[in-house]
Amino acid sequence: MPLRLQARELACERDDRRLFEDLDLDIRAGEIVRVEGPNGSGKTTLLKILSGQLADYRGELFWNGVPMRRVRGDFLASLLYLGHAPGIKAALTPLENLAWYQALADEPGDEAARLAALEGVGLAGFEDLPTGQLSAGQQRRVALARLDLTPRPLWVLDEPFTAIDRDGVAALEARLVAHARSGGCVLVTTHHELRATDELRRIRLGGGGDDARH
Amino acid sequence: MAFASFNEFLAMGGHGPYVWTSWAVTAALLGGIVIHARSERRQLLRNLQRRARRERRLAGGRAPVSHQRGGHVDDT
Amino acid sequence: MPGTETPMTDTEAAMPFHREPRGGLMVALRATLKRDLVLLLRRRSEVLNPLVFFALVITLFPIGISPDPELLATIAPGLLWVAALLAALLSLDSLFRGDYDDGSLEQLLLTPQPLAALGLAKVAVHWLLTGLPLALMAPVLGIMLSLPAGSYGILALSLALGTASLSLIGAIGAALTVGLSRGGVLLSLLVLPLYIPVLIFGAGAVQAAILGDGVAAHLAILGALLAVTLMFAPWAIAASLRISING
Amino acid sequence: MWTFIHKLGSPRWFYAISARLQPWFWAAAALLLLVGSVWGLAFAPADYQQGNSFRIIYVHVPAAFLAQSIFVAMAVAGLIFMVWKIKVADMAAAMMAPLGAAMTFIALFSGAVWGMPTWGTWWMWDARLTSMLILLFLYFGVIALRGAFSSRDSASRAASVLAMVGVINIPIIKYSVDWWYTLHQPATFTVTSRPSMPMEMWLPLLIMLLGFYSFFIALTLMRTRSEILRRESTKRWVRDLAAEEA
Repeated sequence: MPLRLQARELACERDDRRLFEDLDLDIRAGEIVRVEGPNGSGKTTLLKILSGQLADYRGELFWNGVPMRRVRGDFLASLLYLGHAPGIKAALTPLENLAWYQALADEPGDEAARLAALEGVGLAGFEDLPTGQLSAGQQRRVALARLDLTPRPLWVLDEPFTAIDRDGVAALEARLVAHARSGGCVLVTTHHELRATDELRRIRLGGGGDDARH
Repeated sequence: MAFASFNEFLAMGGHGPYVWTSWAVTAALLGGIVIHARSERRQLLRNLQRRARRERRLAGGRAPVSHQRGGHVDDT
Repeated sequence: MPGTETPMTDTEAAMPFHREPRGGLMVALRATLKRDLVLLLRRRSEVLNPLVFFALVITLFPIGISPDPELLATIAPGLLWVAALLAALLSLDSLFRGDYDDGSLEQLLLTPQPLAALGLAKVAVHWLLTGLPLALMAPVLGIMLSLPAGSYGILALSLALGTASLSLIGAIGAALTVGLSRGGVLLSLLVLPLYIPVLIFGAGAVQAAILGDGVAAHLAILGALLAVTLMFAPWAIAASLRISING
Repeated sequence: MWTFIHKLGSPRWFYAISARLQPWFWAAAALLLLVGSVWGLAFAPADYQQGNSFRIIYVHVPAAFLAQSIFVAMAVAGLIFMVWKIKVADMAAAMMAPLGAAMTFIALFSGAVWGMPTWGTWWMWDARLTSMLILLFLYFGVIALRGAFSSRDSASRAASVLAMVGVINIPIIKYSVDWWYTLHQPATFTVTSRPSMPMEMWLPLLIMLLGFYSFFIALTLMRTRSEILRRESTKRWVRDLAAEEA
């Protein structure tokens, strides 16, 4: 599979604080990569760099063997990123929220697909309520519905399990594995311990012993 | 010389107060800026030296600690 | 190159999920316009507040200065313009704030579509729901300030043109300050000096209309200002949004 | 070319080279300002219209020139910082802003004081003074924006963008204010637009102008060096240097 995200000698320094340096990564199709590390070790920053949001790093990134700068548009078209904040508007209904993401992702506005995606995350019956009336977990599920709605090979998920109940966590974990098995690739940070599978790989950031510093 | 006497020079043909306040404020500001820049520099050097001394003491004869990798934050 | 594989030159190679872009920018733009319009219309107070503020400020002047119609008439063009400008400024802080807080802005940065264009769509909605209503409302307030007849049309037109520039310039400030918890006052400080040319030519147009001079030159300059801001502002907005989100 | 730019951009290299340049600029500034002041205050002939009050020109005009030049310099430094990621450029820009504001203040203050003997009032909405006032607000904006961010990297970028936006706007503001002024105050006497100045008046002005610019360069070099010490205080070479200069 030509799905491959590489980083060479990646280093990031924010306000004179070295988050990481000399980081070499090679992430391929069929992998779930969990980025681990204490608070403040730069997990979110690494995810932002690897999802092309942050340009403030040293080292080089390659997408399918080509320097990231040259294929940024192509890379973004294969990426689905979910950040700390779910990116869901409280005043819009789940359907409306998803419609916007569908359009941004260049998908045709197909209501059936949106309904199916919402049902897939257990939100059948909540489609037309303002999202603000849903619980935090349900709001995150709306965001997670994008995983099915806009199929993208590379998922970058920052703490996707936040606020999700136990059943939801199991379903999401199964979803990640299924995505990897079907040739996709998942990059994730989480405090939730992922079940060990063949697909799972770990990257550890930050030295030990300075957990409490930040 | 555009003035016949020193007093005339000070009077500036009746415009003395205006001319001299403008010039005085300018001179004071420029001077103040220079003094501030100098004291800022001295202060910075003092801080650096104080920190160097403290680190030497902490290191207790060992080689001075330079950088740690990872999420290291300086305490100062 | 790390790894052993030879660099791929053909990036369009068989990726399992890859599809050719379909609707492209227009679909994304239309969806963003629609979403922002729906959002603002659901929170009607955000649309109404600047209008009420505009009316209130205009009410203060006769009380603070004098109810004398003649006096009011001479200062009316400037008053109306300044008050409209402040009202437009008032609504700027929320332009990107909501999207910043709930993470949508992050997602906006990660679409394959140019951020400048999407930002422009958001600004367009802002103008449509603040600048344009302010322009339409101004003639009514003009009556209350005994604005001389014959200048009402120009007042509305100059405000409609001018507030478009104001929204664009203001959006740069809003984008720069969206990451700051108390960016409101700072936003005014950044943006107001940049508003001055628009104010000069906008109020000038109304004054010229009152004096019976030609207003074409004023309106042309307002249009030129709008063209220049349209050219530069979207890029500045995009750059500022990236800074605010990621530093 | 690239290596040269990055060498120039390295704080360490800049620190070394600026140490050698700095004394020359300080000397030039001191000399030019001294000569210019004595010449302008004591030797230049009085103006036939304004008498001796015109001697304010020797601080007003250089300050006004410098105020505008510093904003442009700040925007250029911001551009260099944004495009080539050269940190020294941003440090210099950060140090220029307060000086620029100070210069704008001097221009405004001397303009207002000059207004008293000329117009009989401390403040006139004269086109140039109004432009200067707006410039002062632009400086305040840049300084305030830089101070508002908790992350210095973000602050640097935001201030750079604002400086660039401002520099595009300065000519537009200037022209619109000029236009506005001529519309409202047709053909009054403006203090600073003088058709022809005799050489004896003009030369000291030029010397003062050069003196102000030398002062700006010298001070910016000095304060950028301080800023390097501040921002790079964890770097090894800075620590060694501090020990050396003890």
